[in-house]
Amino acid sequence: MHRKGLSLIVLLVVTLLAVTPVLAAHTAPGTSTQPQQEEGVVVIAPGESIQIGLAASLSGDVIPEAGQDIRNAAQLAVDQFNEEMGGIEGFPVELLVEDDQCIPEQAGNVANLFVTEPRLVAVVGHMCSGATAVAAEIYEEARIPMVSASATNGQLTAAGFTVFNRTVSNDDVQGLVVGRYIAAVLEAETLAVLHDNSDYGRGLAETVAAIAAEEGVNVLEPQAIDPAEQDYRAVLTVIAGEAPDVLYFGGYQNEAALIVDQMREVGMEDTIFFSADGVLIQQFLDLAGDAAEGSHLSLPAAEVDEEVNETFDAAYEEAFGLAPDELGPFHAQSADAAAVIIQALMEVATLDDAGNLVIDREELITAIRATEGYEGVSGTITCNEIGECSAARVQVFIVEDGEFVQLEVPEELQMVGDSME
Amino acid sequence: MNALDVQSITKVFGGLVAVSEASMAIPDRAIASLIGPNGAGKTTFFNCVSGFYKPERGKIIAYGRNIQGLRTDQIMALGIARTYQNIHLFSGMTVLENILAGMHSRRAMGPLGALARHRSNRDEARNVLANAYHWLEYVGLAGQGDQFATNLSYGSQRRLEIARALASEPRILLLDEPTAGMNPQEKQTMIDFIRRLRDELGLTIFLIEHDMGLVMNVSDQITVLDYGRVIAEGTPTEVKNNPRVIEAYLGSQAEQEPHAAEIPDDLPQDEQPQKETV
Amino acid sequence: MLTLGGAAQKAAERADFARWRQTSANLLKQLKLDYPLAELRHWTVLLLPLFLFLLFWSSVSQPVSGGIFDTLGTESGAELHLVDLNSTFNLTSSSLVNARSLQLILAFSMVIAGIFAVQGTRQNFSRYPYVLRVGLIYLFILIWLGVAAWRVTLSDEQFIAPSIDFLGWESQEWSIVALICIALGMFFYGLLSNRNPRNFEFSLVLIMVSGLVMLAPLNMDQYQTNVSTLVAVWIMFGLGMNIVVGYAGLLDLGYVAFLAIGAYTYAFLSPINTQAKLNRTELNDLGWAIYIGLVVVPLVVFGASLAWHRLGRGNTSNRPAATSALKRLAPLWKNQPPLLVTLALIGVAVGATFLVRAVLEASGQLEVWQFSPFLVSLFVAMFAAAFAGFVLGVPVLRLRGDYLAIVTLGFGEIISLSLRNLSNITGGPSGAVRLPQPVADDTPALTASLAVLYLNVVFILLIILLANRLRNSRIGLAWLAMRSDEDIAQSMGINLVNAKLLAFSIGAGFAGVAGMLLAANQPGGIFPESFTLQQSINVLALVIIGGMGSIPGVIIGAIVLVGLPEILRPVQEYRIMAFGLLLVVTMVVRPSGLLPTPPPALEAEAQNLYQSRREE
Amino acid sequence: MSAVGTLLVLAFAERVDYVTQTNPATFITWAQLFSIGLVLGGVYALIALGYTLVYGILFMINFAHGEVMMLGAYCGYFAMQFVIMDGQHSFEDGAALISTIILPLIVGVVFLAPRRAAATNQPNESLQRSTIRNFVIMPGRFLIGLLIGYSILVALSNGAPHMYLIVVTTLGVLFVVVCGMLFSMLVAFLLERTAYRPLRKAPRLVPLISAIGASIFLQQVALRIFGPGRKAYEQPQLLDTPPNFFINLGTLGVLPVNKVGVFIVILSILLMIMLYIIVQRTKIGTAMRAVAEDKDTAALMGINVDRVIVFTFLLGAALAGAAGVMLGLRGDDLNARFGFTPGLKAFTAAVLGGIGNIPGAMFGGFFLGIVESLGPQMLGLNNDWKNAIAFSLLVIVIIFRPTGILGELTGAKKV
Amino acid sequence: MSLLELRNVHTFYGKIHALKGISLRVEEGEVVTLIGSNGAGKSTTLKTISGITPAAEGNIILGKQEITQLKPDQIVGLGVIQSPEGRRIFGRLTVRENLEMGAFTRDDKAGIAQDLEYVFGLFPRLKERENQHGGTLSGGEQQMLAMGRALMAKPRILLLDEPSMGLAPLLVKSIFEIIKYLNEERHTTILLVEQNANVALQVAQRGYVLQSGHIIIADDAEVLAADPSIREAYLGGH
Repeated sequence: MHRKGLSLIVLLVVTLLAVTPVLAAHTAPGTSTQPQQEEGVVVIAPGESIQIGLAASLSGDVIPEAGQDIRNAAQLAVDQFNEEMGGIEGFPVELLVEDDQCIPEQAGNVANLFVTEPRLVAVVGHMCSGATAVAAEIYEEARIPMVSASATNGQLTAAGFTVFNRTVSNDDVQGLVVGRYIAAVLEAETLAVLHDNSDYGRGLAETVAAIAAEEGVNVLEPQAIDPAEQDYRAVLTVIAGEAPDVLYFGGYQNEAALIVDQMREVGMEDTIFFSADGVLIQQFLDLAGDAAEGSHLSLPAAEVDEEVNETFDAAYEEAFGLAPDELGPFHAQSADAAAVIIQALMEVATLDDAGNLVIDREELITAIRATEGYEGVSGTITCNEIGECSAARVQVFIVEDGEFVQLEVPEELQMVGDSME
Repeated sequence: MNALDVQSITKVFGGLVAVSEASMAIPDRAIASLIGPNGAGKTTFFNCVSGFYKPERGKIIAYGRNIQGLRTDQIMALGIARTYQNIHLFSGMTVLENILAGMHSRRAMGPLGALARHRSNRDEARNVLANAYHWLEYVGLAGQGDQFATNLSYGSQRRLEIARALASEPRILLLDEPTAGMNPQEKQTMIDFIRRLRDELGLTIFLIEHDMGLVMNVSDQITVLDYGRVIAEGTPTEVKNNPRVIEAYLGSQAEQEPHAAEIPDDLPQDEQPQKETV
Repeated sequence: MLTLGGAAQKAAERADFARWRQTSANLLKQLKLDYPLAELRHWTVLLLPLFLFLLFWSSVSQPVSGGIFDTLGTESGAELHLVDLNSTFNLTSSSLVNARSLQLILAFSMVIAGIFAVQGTRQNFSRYPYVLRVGLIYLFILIWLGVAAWRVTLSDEQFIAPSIDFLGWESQEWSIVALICIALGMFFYGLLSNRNPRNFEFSLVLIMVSGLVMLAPLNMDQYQTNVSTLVAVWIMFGLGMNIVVGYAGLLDLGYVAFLAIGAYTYAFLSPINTQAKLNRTELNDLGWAIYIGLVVVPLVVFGASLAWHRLGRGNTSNRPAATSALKRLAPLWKNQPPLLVTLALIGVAVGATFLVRAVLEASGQLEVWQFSPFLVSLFVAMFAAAFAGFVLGVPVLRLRGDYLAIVTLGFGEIISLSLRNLSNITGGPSGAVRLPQPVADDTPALTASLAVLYLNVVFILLIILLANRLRNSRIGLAWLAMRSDEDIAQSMGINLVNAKLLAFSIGAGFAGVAGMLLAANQPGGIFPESFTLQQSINVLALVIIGGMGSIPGVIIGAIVLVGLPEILRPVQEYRIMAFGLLLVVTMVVRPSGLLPTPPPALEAEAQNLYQSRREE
Repeated sequence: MSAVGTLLVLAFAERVDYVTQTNPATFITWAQLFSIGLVLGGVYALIALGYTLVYGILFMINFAHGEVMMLGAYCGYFAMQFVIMDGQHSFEDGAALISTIILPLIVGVVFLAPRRAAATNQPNESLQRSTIRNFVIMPGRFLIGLLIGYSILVALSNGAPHMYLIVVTTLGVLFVVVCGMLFSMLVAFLLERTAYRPLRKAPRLVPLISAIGASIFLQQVALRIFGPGRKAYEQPQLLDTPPNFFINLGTLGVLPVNKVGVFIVILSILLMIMLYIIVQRTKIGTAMRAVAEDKDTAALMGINVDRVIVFTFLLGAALAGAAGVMLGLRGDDLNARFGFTPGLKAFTAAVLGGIGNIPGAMFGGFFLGIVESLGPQMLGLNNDWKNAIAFSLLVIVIIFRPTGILGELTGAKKV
Repeated sequence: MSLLELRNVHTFYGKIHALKGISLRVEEGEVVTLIGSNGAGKSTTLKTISGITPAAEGNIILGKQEITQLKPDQIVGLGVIQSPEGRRIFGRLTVRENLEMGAFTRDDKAGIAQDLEYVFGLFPRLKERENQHGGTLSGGEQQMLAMGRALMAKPRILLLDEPSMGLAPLLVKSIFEIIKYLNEERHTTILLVEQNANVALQVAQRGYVLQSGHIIIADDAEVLAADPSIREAYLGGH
């Protein structure tokens, strides 16, 4: 009897509890102090900060150093802005950093995380093109503008996203000019093409190969290397057998440094190594040493203001204890991406009667697209109608005595007009 | 018709002849025993019959059908079940599940049936479960069906192994040392049980045993194996009095003992295959 | 670090738990507290998910705004009292755990507690009066239905819009249909469960927990939904792996290949996206070909032979009971009508398929639907992956243990490399981008992700049902026996070839479904980065962490493996490190997994069946 | 099955024939590719030995082995930096300084050795007395050794500067290699203690997951401690100069040979010989083999099984550490992911040769290295497919020889 | 004081209670035999003494030292040497290496060399096959090797597990001859587990009969050999 009674009592309690979720929700008055949020508008109460998201690979398998570089640079830009200008209308800007490991699913998580942040107005990133493609769909829906510093895939801007912009150049533009340069200026007869099978490297290399072939250069079939490995001697030996005049490589500095080193070992001293902005950083020179001499590197940018650059480098070194070039190539673009967002924010942010900062999401998206003539670290930034913000001009550098020396690119090769679409 | 007819099989491991030209026949519904000194090739012989080893030469015929060269699962499906000298139960499965696994070849349910659980499949599952309980009870393990098989006591594990073999509805049951590790009372129970199996279920039983008392008691027919060769075959009394058997199996007492250092050169080859380290 | 493992081991050795337990049990007995305490513990286990649900439902990780809370507040006319975790726990954004993760932890704990609750139910509760039993079960059913119906009436926007919109129905209509279905299902479930008082407590808890799980996502924000969906996909993936490794004991280190096959099948069958580099028109034709090859033709062939068989034309000899699955299918192949008839039938079926396509194209329907309706992709993905599993299974039949592992690893790597290198088919490193979600185009993001989550939950339930049936069937027992000892299993009449191939193809089929849902959940596209060796290792770890062969273990494993890194997000760059460390610690502390399930207790049922049969 | 195998071999031969006909690479290219594969194979073989040793004794795949190698390589890097710092930014000067300590030490120790062995061979002499005698004599002998070693160095530096450079560089590099080896051993020791030993009796897959966790953890720790940036070894002058040296093959052409490559192949073969001697000739090696065969019986012989297992781990780790340093010397850049791919490849190589089998691992390593470097060219495929070729080969080999190329075929079933 | 004493030893294999309170003792210089049917717990007793399957309860005392909790290698270090059932020689090691493994715990090279010669003297066939792999030996040679390996350890007490298993009668004779010799000439204490009770009781001074994990009879060997019930059960009934 005793047992049964107790069980029954417990059972009744259960029943009562089962009803509570509905009841509980309707009891006490709310205590929320947050301002009322309206559709499409971000309202920030005094004392709160404006949030900008940043997503990059910080710990993943894919080049976490480049991600940390991007993070550092954007952080620096935001800190500098807060320090110099005291924020936007007194509202400080805060950088919200998340790690997406360059894995698309993780990028989806991060994007959804950012979307649910009520004070987050824009995103710097993502870092890898695949992750960016996944995230862009989500931001597009949530009307959060993004400025990527490193997602170079041509499809991203071509897909017609309204929120996606980038301060890094489209592979297609760079590939076009470089392809012509190799044919016209270097007068290469045979071109070997190598890439790291990444979105960036493969796209770039294949564009260069296609353009150069159009210009009448004998282009060998593009070959891939595996960036997880570090011994490319075998494929280089095979390429050396064809004695190409130029070896074009689409990829990043680490692999490039290994390649130039190993080219000497397999007897390709006379072949010109040509690569792109992914390699154009100090770390390439540090890792490759003498072997880098004579390498050609392209950079899609207008004239770079050396002074701005040096100031930035110094500030970066002071803040993080290492030169920006030691980690990855996209720091300048990243700082600019953050700056472009802040610039646009300053235009659209207004104070309402209650002293709240109000930012209209659509206005911000338009404002970022409308960026024009911003003098950034990576050059003058002007966004076009599909979100390409980096200059559509390409510079070419050569490594001489351990330094990058700019070469002249004939104006007729630039032909920017037909590069888009 | 003979239940089992083994015609001069030979099994060689490397250079060692484990079973050599061994022949024997077991009549239907008989209890036959295979005896011989430790490592005389008895288990190898069993392994040949149950398909674990493919004998190099010879024929094995069960109920008129040549089973030589078939896989173990095919042989089992034809009605030859066995137990093992070192108990081999399925760990990680309950006692009842072990018995159910033994019924595998008597069930028809396929993967689609398992997924759809059509009526015929459900009926089969019920039948099988009821049958499994029957065998559980038959060997006296009722009440322990939901335990892990490996948690049973030694004797219970032996009985479970037999139940698993019985669940496959065999016509011939091979028992490899079924009374190992039992005391005389338990052995007696086992003898009775074996007789029951023959009488109630009509099985032909073929067993390997060390305990001469048990063997003499229970068998209709005894085969003696020594160094892979059949040295005697017949009724218990015949075998008991066979001088070759006495010499080989029981060891002759009268023989002159040679000094250790003078072991003759023509050492008989040992039949035991090398233990594989995998 | 050095003595961490050793210390844990020593502590476990020294702690004589059995003795402590004995002493404390005796003490409780003396105090006459043993029964009430046991009862309390029992009910705490059963009710814990409910408490967690309450906490979860009444908590919010962010300022109340927009989304569900908005409507919740305005509709009910009173402002909501929600537990703002940020202020309750005094969390700032810089602290280690932020409220969103805390809420996610709550949600996941609820699921885990639900598993424990379902497992913790006792049988034999006939001592409760009938009225109480019926009353309680229907009370729960009514509460959940009420809450769900209330959600439906709130707003069309906020409720899920189920996937297939080619019937032209609005989401509200679908919702109502779904609701009616759920109501009917629950009603009949209640009816059935009351028939057998022994299962009363189980039914009650099951209804409670399923209600909690189904309602919980409504309180989630977009991020939490997304994470939950990913966990759900990995549960499905893990359930497939659980069959291969957990049941059949075949160590597969290239399992992600099947996930990739499922995902890319969805991409192949998806509507044309002209902006993508790869030519989807061609791929859609490939999709049609796959559909015809994998679905239409086999159906016709089997259907024809079945009909032929039934008509009594074929060979009707008794088939032996004890043969392989393949052999039992063989009569179906053998009993084909004459070849020409078969071919003609195939021709008619294919023609009909094309006719349907033409009609759709002409009526403009294809523009929207484009052949790739979700369900067709689902079947094609499942069959394609299962077929791949079969093909992989054939050559590796002879292999055991680590050699099997390394060969499957090789296969996985080859598939993964092909995804990268065959850029004109798969899109290469640029991926197959902009895939359609199985929801109407204008569905709001949160609603869409909720819909996908519910879809995933439904598929998980389905797959759990199937996996559970397999586990307890003849083939499941064969797998377990094979895992225990291949040779002995074979000598017990189990055809190893069949058992292995079945394990490979069924497991792969589940993984194919998971991959397909992964792609469907990710409108941005799928990329080779998602299908690397790391994922294969993760899914293996998932199964081992949960406990080999344990379905609840898979759920916990997926939560640990996919959810944990997300929950650890607040520790930023150290999260993967913490994850690695936790993996080691988990294994050292609980080598048999977090939740190894005991095999089912069958004896009582067996005894009943046996006795009732004897009585007949 | 064998028919399929023959068919595959024929198809392969046909393809190779076709490719060489249509795209005739010179003999030198082939030779060069072969030598590249040889170097790669040497490194793979060293790492594979670690896998195989542990597998042979514990039947467990040590997934964290690649990370052990990576940490060894990092330690080698810092040792190299230390040498360079010592020599005021010059490896050669630093190496010279280090050599003045190491070489005399080595010579001194060598001088000690014979005496100690002799002491135990004199059964009449009591242990105590011999110890005292040794205690008195040892420092003297040691000093003499030191002096001889030092004078060798001085003589070399004055008389044969080139020889001096070679000796000094070799010693410097050896110092770096040994540092890497020692650190790897330390890591492996800790790993065995914390992640594996508690799981000795657990089901087979459990230590595998633990190893995977350890691998993730070590990788992330390296990422945190050493930072995400890559680090490149400073190469000694002697090994660095790119014109390498050339072998004139007469009419066939001139084969350029990479000095680092030669160094790697020689050192790896030396290490393998050392391993062979340890395993085959020493007491602990015999004990290792005994434990691998039968742990219980080995314990009955008085062998401390745990200690032997730790020793095995250390041995494997030492080889991995050496391999890591060699990769660094070859010009690879260090980062936290550095160990993963070579680890995976080496594991593949170990299985290819027959896991648990020491000659198998060596053979598998070289075989895989050579196949990787020759494969794409032979089959006329793009380099994109290099790893696919390697893995396909693995799959095919394992399917036709289910226990690897040199692995023993499992015989009769155990019942 | 006995050399080795077991007091109420219980051992479990998993959940199987294999030894249910074994008490026995072996005096210095004795040959004691354990007889019993398959699975009675004979081998388990030896494994428990050697520490391979540690006792769950009870004490094992060697001389004055308690060795119940020691690890196998420590027990071997104290001179308790077991030659396991089924020989268990190392098949991939040469005969010489096998013998060297027997002397693993010893450090005196000279002594080892001496004992090696002694074993080779005892078993000249092993000398002939010194560099062959253990796995290639015949059964009889393997048994010789197993015994030689045990002797190499200079046992204080030698535990022999079924030395006659799978051997021809002639070989069994010679093996027992050696056992006798070891005991009488070399004064080695031996604990002998044997199924062939007939022979075992001939060499032993005392015997224990094991049945299902219990010792049911303990007496002098002659008494046991004469006991009709024992004869019935274990001596083949003739």
